[in-house]
Formats: sequence, C-alpha cells, structure tokens
Amino acid sequence: MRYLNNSEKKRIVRYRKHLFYLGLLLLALLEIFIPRDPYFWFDGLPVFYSVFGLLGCILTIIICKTLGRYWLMKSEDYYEE
Amino acid sequence: MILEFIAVNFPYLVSVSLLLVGLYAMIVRRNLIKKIMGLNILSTSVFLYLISVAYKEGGAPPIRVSEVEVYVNPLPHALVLTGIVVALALTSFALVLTIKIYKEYGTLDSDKLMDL
Amino acid sequence: MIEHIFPVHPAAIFILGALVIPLLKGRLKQIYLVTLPVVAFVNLLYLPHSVFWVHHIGGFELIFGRVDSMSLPFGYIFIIMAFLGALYAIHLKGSGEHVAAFILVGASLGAVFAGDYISLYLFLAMMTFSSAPLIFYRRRKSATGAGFRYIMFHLFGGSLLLAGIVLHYTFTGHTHFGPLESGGLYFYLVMIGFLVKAAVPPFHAWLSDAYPEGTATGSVFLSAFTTKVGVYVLIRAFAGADILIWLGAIMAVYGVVYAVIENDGRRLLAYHIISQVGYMVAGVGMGTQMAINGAIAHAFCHILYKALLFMGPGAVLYVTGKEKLTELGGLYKTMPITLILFMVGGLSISAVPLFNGFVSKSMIVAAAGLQGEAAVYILLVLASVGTFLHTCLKLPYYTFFARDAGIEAQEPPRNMLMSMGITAFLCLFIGIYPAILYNILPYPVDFVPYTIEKVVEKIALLSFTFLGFWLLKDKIAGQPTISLDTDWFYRKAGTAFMWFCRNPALAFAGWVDMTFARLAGGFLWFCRNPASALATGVDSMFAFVVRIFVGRQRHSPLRALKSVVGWMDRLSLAAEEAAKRRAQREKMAALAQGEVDVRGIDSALFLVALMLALFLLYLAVKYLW
Amino acid sequence: MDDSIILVVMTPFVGAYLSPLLGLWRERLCHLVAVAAALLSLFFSFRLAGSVLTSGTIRYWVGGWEPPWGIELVVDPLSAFMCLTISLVSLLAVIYSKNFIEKELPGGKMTSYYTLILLLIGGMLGVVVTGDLFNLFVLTEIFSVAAYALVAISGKRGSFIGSYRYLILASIGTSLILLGTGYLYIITGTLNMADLSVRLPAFYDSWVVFGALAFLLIGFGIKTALFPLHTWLPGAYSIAPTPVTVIFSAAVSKVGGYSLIRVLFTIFGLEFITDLVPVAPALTWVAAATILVASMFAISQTSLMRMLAYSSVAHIGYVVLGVALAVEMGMTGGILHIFNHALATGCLFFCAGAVIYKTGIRRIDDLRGLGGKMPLTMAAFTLAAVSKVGIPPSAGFVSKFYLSLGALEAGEWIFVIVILLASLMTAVFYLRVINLIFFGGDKHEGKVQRDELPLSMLVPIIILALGCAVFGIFVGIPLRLVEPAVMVLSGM
Repeated sequence: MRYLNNSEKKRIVRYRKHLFYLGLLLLALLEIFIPRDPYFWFDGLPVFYSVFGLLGCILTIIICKTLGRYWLMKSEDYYEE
Repeated sequence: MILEFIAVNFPYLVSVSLLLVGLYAMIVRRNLIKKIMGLNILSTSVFLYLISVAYKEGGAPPIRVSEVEVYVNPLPHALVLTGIVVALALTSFALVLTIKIYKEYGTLDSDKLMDL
Repeated sequence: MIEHIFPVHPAAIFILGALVIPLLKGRLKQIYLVTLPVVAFVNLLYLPHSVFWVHHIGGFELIFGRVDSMSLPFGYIFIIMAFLGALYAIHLKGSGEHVAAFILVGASLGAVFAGDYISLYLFLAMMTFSSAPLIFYRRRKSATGAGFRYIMFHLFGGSLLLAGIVLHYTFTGHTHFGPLESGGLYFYLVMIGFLVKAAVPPFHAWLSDAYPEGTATGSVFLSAFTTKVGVYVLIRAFAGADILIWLGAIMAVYGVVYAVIENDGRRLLAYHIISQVGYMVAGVGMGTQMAINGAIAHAFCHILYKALLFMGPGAVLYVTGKEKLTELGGLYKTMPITLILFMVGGLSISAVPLFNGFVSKSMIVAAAGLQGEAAVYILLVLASVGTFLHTCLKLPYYTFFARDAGIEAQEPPRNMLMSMGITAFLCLFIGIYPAILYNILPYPVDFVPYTIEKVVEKIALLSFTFLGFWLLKDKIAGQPTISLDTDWFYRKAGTAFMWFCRNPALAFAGWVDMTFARLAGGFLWFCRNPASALATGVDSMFAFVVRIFVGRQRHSPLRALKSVVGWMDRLSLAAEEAAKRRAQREKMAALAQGEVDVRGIDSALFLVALMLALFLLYLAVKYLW
Repeated sequence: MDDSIILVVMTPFVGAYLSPLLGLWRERLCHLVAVAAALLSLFFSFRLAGSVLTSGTIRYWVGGWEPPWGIELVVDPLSAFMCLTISLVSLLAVIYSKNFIEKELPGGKMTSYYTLILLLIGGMLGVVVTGDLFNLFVLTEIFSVAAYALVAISGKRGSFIGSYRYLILASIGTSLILLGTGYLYIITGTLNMADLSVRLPAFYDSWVVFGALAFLLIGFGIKTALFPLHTWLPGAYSIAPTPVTVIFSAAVSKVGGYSLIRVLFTIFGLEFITDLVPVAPALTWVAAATILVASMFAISQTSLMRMLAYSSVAHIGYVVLGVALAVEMGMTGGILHIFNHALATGCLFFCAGAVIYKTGIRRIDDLRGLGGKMPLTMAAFTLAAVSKVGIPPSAGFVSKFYLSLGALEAGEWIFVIVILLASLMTAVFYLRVINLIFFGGDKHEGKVQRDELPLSMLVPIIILALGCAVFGIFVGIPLRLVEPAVMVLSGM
C-alpha cells in the first residue's frame, strides 16, 4: 500500500467502505431472519441490536461530550491551583 | 463552729496552705531559684503534714522505754526522713542546673529565657 | 514427609519468595522471577478442597486456607497473572518493584483463601501497602500524590471494614467469613469496606486516580488484583444483595461515560476496569448460580485481557515516555506487533466472539435477561457498546493511527512482547475453547455461548457501533483535560485537611498555648501587685456601678470613662506585652527549628494546678451528687 | 522463696555502684558492666515470668521482715510483664549506647552516663515489683532523678532548660504522690498495697480517700504525660541522648502508666473507680483527648524527634484508654499495647538516633532519599511505623483490635471512632516521612556514604523491628502473661 499513488489509495478505501456497508446490511438482514429466543419484548424486535449499536454509540458520545464540556472536563492543572 | 473546724483540721489546713504557697511561688516567681524555693516549700508542706499526723497527745518519742505507754507513730518519721533525703537530692540537682543555665544564658529570669 | 511439606500456602510462597529477590542478581533473578509462579501453580494444583491452616490466636480462630471451588478459580488466575506480570517486568534492574508486586500477589492469594475476617483484613491491608510502591516508583510528583490518596482512601475503607468486623464479632461472637445477614450496622460497614476494594461508585475514584500513575510494569499488576479481590469478597459475603445489581449496572455505564472524555490512555483503561467490574458486581447482586458463575468467569477473563490492554500502552509508555492521546499517533508503522497484540485485548474486552470476553460477559448479560431485569440488561448492553467504542476503536485509533505524531519508536523489549503474546494466546484459547474455563467454576454450567443467534446479535451490535464511531471519529478525539470525579471530594478534603493541619490546627495549638499563657499571665499580673490590680478592678467595678445608678450626674461618666480607660490601658499593655513575648517566642522557635518547646514553664505549672483543681472539683461534684 | 525477685532489682543497682569504680580504671568497662547488668536482669525477669506463670503471684519479704514492718515485693503477672518489657528495652538501649555515646557524649561523661542509666533501670524495675506504696514513691524518685540528669547530660543548648523544666514539673508530681500516700496512710494505717486494698472499702465515703485519689492521679498523670500534663515530654525526649529517649518512651512513661494501674485497680479496686467515683470513665475521655490532640500536634511537627515524641504521647493514651475502659478486652488491649508500643517506639527512636548519629539530620524535610543510604535502618523504621499505624499483621494492629473490641464491650462506640480516626492521622504523618525517605529524591548525593551503622546500633534496631512483625503473628506469647494479668487486676 505504501507504493500506491493517491488515486489508487482512494479507490481501495472506497472499495473497502462499500464492502463494509454491504456487511452491515447483511448483518441487519440476518438479524431479521434467523430464529431468536428473546428475553424481553424489545430485544426480539427486528434489527434491535443494529439500531441499538448505532444509536447507543452516537448518543453516548454526544451526551458524554456535552456533560464533559459543561461540567466534568477541567484543565490539567485543575488540582494544582 | 469554724474555730472548731480549724482546730481539728489545723495540720491539714496549714499543709494545704503551704502547698498552695509553694505552687503559687513556682508559678508566679520568674526567678529560677525562687521556683526551686517554691518547690521546697511544697515538699516541706507535705513533710509537715505527715509529721503532724504522727503526733499523739502526750506521746513520747518512739524509743522503747519501760515506763512509757504512749508513743508517737514512728513510721511517718521514717517516711519524712526518706522524703527529705530525696528532696535534698532534687534541690541540689536543680541548683546545679540553675548554675549551668546561668552560665549558658546569663540570666535566671524565666521570661527572658523564654524557651524554658 | 512430602505431604507434611506440600501443599504450601500459596500466599507464603509469594510473600516469602519476594524477600529473596533482593539477594539475586542478573540472569538468576530473571529465572527466579518466572519460576516462582510456576512452582506456586503446581503447588496450587495439589491443594485439595478443604480447610487448612487454622490457627487459634488470642481467642480468635484464624483460617488461612479455605480452599473450595469458589476460591480456586481466583487462585489459578492470580498465579497465572503473576507469571505474566513477572515476565513483562523481567527487564527491570532494581528489586523494589518486583518485591512489591510479589507481595501484592501473595496478599491477594491470602485474601482469597482466608476463611475468617481477621486474616482477610490482614491480607487486604497488606495488599494496600504492597501496591502503593508500584505507584510511588514512578517517582514523579503526581504519582506520589496519587499513591498517597490511594493509601489513605484504602485505609479509610479498611477502617470502616475493621469497625464492621469488630461489630460483627460483638454481635455474633465469631469472625467466620461467610454470607452476611442483611441489616445491622456491620452489614453496611463491611459492605462499604468491600465496595471500596471493588471500586464501586462513589468509592471508585482511587482506581482511576492511582492506576494510570503506576509504573509501566506496575500498572499491569495493579489492574489485576485489588478489584478482583473486591469482587471475590463480595461474592462470599453479599451474593444476592439486591443493591449490588443496580450499583453494578450503573457502574458499568459510569466507567464508559468517563472513558469518552478521557485523554490519558491508561486512565481510559482504568475507567474501563470500573465498567467491567460493574458486570461482575451486577452478577454478584443477582446471586443466581449462573450469575455467580458469570461473575467469576468474567473476573478470570478480565484479568487476562485487562493485563494485555495495560501492557500495550505500558509498552508505548516504556518506549516513548508518552501516554496522552493528544501526544500520540501513527505508531502502527513502528510498533505493529504491539498493535496486533493490543487489538486482541481490545476485541476480548469488547466481547467479540472467539475472544474470551465473549464467553464470560454474555453469561452475566444472559443471567440478567433470564431474571427479567430489563433496565439492567439495557445498561449492560449499552456499556458493552461503549467499551467497544473506546477500548477497541478510540484508544488504538488515536495511539497507533490518526495523525502521525512523528515519534521515534521501536518494538518494546522481547520479554514484554513474549508476555503479551502469551496473554493474547490465553485470551484466544479460552474464547475458542471455553469448556476449560467453565470446568473450574463453582456451579455446573449449562450455558452455551456460541449459538448463531448470540453471535449474530453481538456482531451486529458491534459493527453498527463501528459505523457510529466512523461517522463521529473526529468528535471523540482526546482533549488535553482531566475529568472531575468523586475523587474531587477527597482531593479537596485532603488539601483542606493539610491546610487545616497547617493553619487552623497550628493556630488552635497556638491559641491553646496563648490562652493558657494569657490566663497564667493574667494570674501573674494580678499576683505580682495584688493591691494595684485590686484597685484597678474595684475602680472599674465602682465606675460601672456608678454609671448604672448615677449615670446622669455630671462628673461620674467622665470618671467612669477614665477608670475604664485606665483598665483598658492595663489590658492593652498586657496585650502588647503578650504580643512582644509571642514575637520573641517565634524568633526563638525559628532559631531552634522546632527543637525547643516554646511554651513557658509557667503555663505548664499553671496547667498542673488547673488540672488538680478541676479534678478536685469533679470529685466534689460527683461525691455531693 | 524465689530470689529472682530481689535479684532483678538489685542487679542494675549493683551495676550502678560498680560502674563508677571501674570507670576510674578503664572507662570502656562501664559499657560492659551495664550490658552485663541489663542482661542479668533480663534473665531474672524471664525466670520471674516463668515462676509467676507456674505458681501465681509471688511475694518476697525483704530481709525476712513481715509486711506491716518490712518491705514486701510482689510480683503478679502484670509486674512480670512490665519487668520483661523494661529489661528488654533497657538491654537493647544499653547495647545501642556503645557507639552512639562515644560519638555524641565526648569528654569523659561515659562513666556517669552508664551509672545513671543503670540507676534509671533499677528504679523502674523496683517500682514495678514493689508491693509497698511508699517504696513506690521512693523508687519513682530514684529513677526520676536519674532521668533528669540524663536529659541534661549532653550539655547541648537547651538540655539544661529541658531538664529543669522536667524536674520542676515531675517534682510537683512526686510531691503530690507523697501527699496522696500520706493521706492513705493516715486513714488506713498501712502502706502495703494488699493491706490497703483490704482496709480501704471501710472508708470509701471519706473525703481523705478522694483527696488521696486526686493527688495520686495528678501525680502519676504527670509521670505518664497524660494530656494536658504532657508539656514536659517533647522537650525532654528530643534533647536527651537517643538511647535514653528510647528508655523514656518505651519504659519510663509506661512505668507511670503502670503505677496508675496499680493505684487504680489494686489499691482502690475496680468497683470504687468505676461505680462509686467514676474516675475510670473520666480517664477514658482524658485518654481519648490525649490520643487526638497529640496526633494533631504530631502532624504539625517539623522535627523528627518531636514528631515521634508526640506520637508516643498519643500511644500512652491508648494504654490508658484500654485500661480505663475496665473491661476484659480493653484491658488486654491496653496492657498488650504497653509491650507492642515499646517495641515500635523504641525502634523508631533508635532509627531517628541512627540518622542523627550518621548524618546529624533532625528535620523531617532533610530525610529525603535516606532510604537508599541506610536501607536496613529505614526498612526497620517502616516496619515499626506500620506497627504504630496499626496495619496488620504488625503487633500494633493486635492491640488496637483488642482496644476496639474493648470499647464496644464497654458500650462506648465513640472510642472505636477515636481509635480509627487516630490511626488515619497516624498514617498521615508516618506515611509522609516514609515517602520522603524512599521516594523523595536524593538530597544528599555524595554527602552521605552508603553504609550501614555499626553492629551495636543495627542489632537493637533490627531486633525491635522484627519484634513488631513477629508479635503481630505470634500474639499468643505476650498474651500468656497479659491474660492472667487482666484476671488479677479485675479481681477475677
């Protein structure tokens, strides 16, 4: 990869990206179609885990960063004052 | 009533007042030697007190003689003798210390010595 | 004869073995360091299930060896960990860290096999004191502070525990370490003592405070033992205590939240310890056989992958001297093997199938599902999303990829790589062949981790998390900050306490001094010239009375004022005198450098008189009543 | 009749007479005499302890005179326990003195030093074995005079004043003791402790008895350095030569505590001091105040010696607290702490003395990096500090554990909190020192050689440090004497 030029690099990255999206789609489909034995009403919903993963990740980041910005994060010499 | 109380407790009162005088002198006097004197007064009060309680009305000195019936109690005398020896040792040692202090600091005033 | 010598107490092997380390040098020392855990492991294999080494001391029964299926898994993993950690640290020349680490291992083993509260307390305290040097050896100011807070906080927890133990003994008449009956003050005291060890919020801040400050090799040891011993003692005493389910679930998410905003790589990992221990604590709280199994299995796996995870940044720290995410980047070119081995740990902690985290974590989550704890279930799944996001994606991304920070680096020493390799192998081995782990658990396991359903669900969850990360990856870059946590309270309290000792306490001591000096001084002033003192006193009294009764008359207020002024004059003179004396005292004190007591003998004598008087008064009052 | 009981006291006294004579000839012989005397009294203490354990309390009439006329020596388990502690610590201190004194006390003071120290030891052992109240006073005075002289012996700046101060305060104490003794004699007509305890109950409602109690308490309180009567202690401790300081902190103040225990429990009796006149509860509060205040003062010290001195005051508080709780567990803890604290504090002062011997350092801040220079000494220091903080498995933990149990047994929750809080405070100031020693960087690069102390100093340090660890694990050994002692004291 080190010897490839820029346009080739971009092409490979795009190719990989497409492959990744395809995999995601496949997983979502699998989650709909394989037989499941849920513990609760909600985790048996189709694509529950996929959606949970995406939303959970985004919400965690946003909520924590907000919390951090307005409250928890302090400059590094906070305790030395 | 009061007189009677004083009469009965005379030795106690004297010794207590001497004790207080000694303590007072040790606290109030700034001169180190006077403090030692205060200490001596204090211990003397204790000795006096012990001797006074050994006394018995009409008692003879505690030497065994055939015709005497009542002796004063000899034990407190022994105690006091010991006490005096101890007090002497203490006083002499304290005085030596005082000399040393005077040589080192040039004063015997406890306020001036300050870190005393 | 052999059976009289073997088996030896595992703790004794390590603690006594640690004392030999300073005597050895060079290659011999290295061989010794890795052989001792092997010997201990063989010895452990020969331990039969029963109760050994019972000593009666001063009316108490001390049980040093309670070997059963609950304590053995912890024993195995601790010794394995000792081997891995020793191998990882083998290149260190000095002896101090090795000794501390081995005593830590020994004390942890002692705590695990302890059958009564006194010996348990003994080993827990020993753990505190042996782990602190691993922090102190970093030899920098922040590490020293963190080490101190670590010791003080654990001593605080230990004090509560000791109070709990003493109460427990007073109420029940024994010190046997077993399940505690709910209720009673000692229940809560002991629980808090254990929660401190397990780093359960709000008693967790010591962990994220201290572990990242440890030495590169020390943190590997630190990460493995204290919290897991905490989990073990919770299992012993509080299995099925409802409050733990919620504490555990909250703890699992809590760690993740802090990991998001953390910039220090090893502190991020420390928060993930809290998060992972949350799973175990929740498992303990559920208390079913499956949940307990899960908690123990997870502790077992956690020690392995967390050690691996700490070894990665530890190696980076060792090679580059940096640990902040904002200062790192682009290391994949120079440290590829480290990266790969670190990723094994990352995938394990994220519970990717085929890695060991999967076979243990899913057991706890399944137990939550089976018990119908919906909210707990959601929280635990959410925590695993966050774990994947940070440990497996953010941390390696910003350490090894992202922008190239242009740091000179090479692979770490061979022994570090070897240790990481073995750990990674164990992670994979257990992930692929979980039966070996399930066989040593205390209860029979009828849980099958590898079903199509579970695998697909897990992969879907994590893949979509990856998608989310990719979309927002620039948002979660490290920022050069630190995070407020509950350590704020005791850090501030500690500063306040030291301030208190330096200022008000000293001032109070000085005040006590001065008050007595002043009392004595006033007394002296009165005594030296009683007549004039009395005159002044009577004068002012008289003036006071006059002012009240005949205040209207012309000359009296003036007179009263005059006498009052005179009195105040006296007072102010005395105050001046006191100030002068005080200044003189301070000068003397500075000269004598604290060697000479600056209090006057007068005040000391006065104290004696005062005590005598007080005591006589006390007797009189008591007697008259 | 076992002669160990008189030999244990007489050996140091005989040594004290021999020492100046031999000192005229060869000054170095004094050290040998002192070591031999201390060793012999340790040996006799062991024999004494053995026979007390087998045959119970031993009584010995000096010169064959029966008690009302002669002096009676009584050794019960508590006395035997104290004998062992005192003679052990003294022996180590005397051994330690060899090199230390040669360096710190030049100018031909060696003879007087050893004479005085033997007088001090003999006096303390005498106090511990005597069964006669007046005798107790005399022996207290004997060892006190030796102690005053030992504080002043170095002749350094401040030593005379420290000694004078100690002398004045302690003499008031002994005068009060004599007065109290006199009061008791007047009302009962006897000075023998056993007789006193039999005759006193008839006069329980007399003012004289209360007065006696008050005077004795204050007198021994000064000797024991109970707050706020402790003001003489830090000055005296930090100025005296280190071996003397060790004897002071490990034995002299404990002898004060012992006398307090004797007076309260043997003479006045458990019932009197807990029910009729609640002196014991009052003492527990005084002790708690001692513990907290002294710990606080210790935190704010800058000189190592003074910090240790205040810490020592705090630990005397533990002893008094435990005993004054007047329940079995508490008394066990308190009496056990006499021994455990003697080990730990002795070791700490020895180490501080070793630092002074080698580097002349007295300030805590200057200790930085000494861990690398004197590893063994500093390791011993750490071990002893751990014992003082009360971390298991050290000896200090055991006594604190018993004390906590005792406080609960007596129903005084507050004292458990006091004990735990004081442990935390103790941890603060010892950890500060230990951290400076081992991790504080190196302040003395090149200035201090890396070598250990002479053997005569190192051995006592290590023995005591190991003792701190060993007696934490083998608690049963001291408990064999402590438990019967508690039985005897509480009249069971």
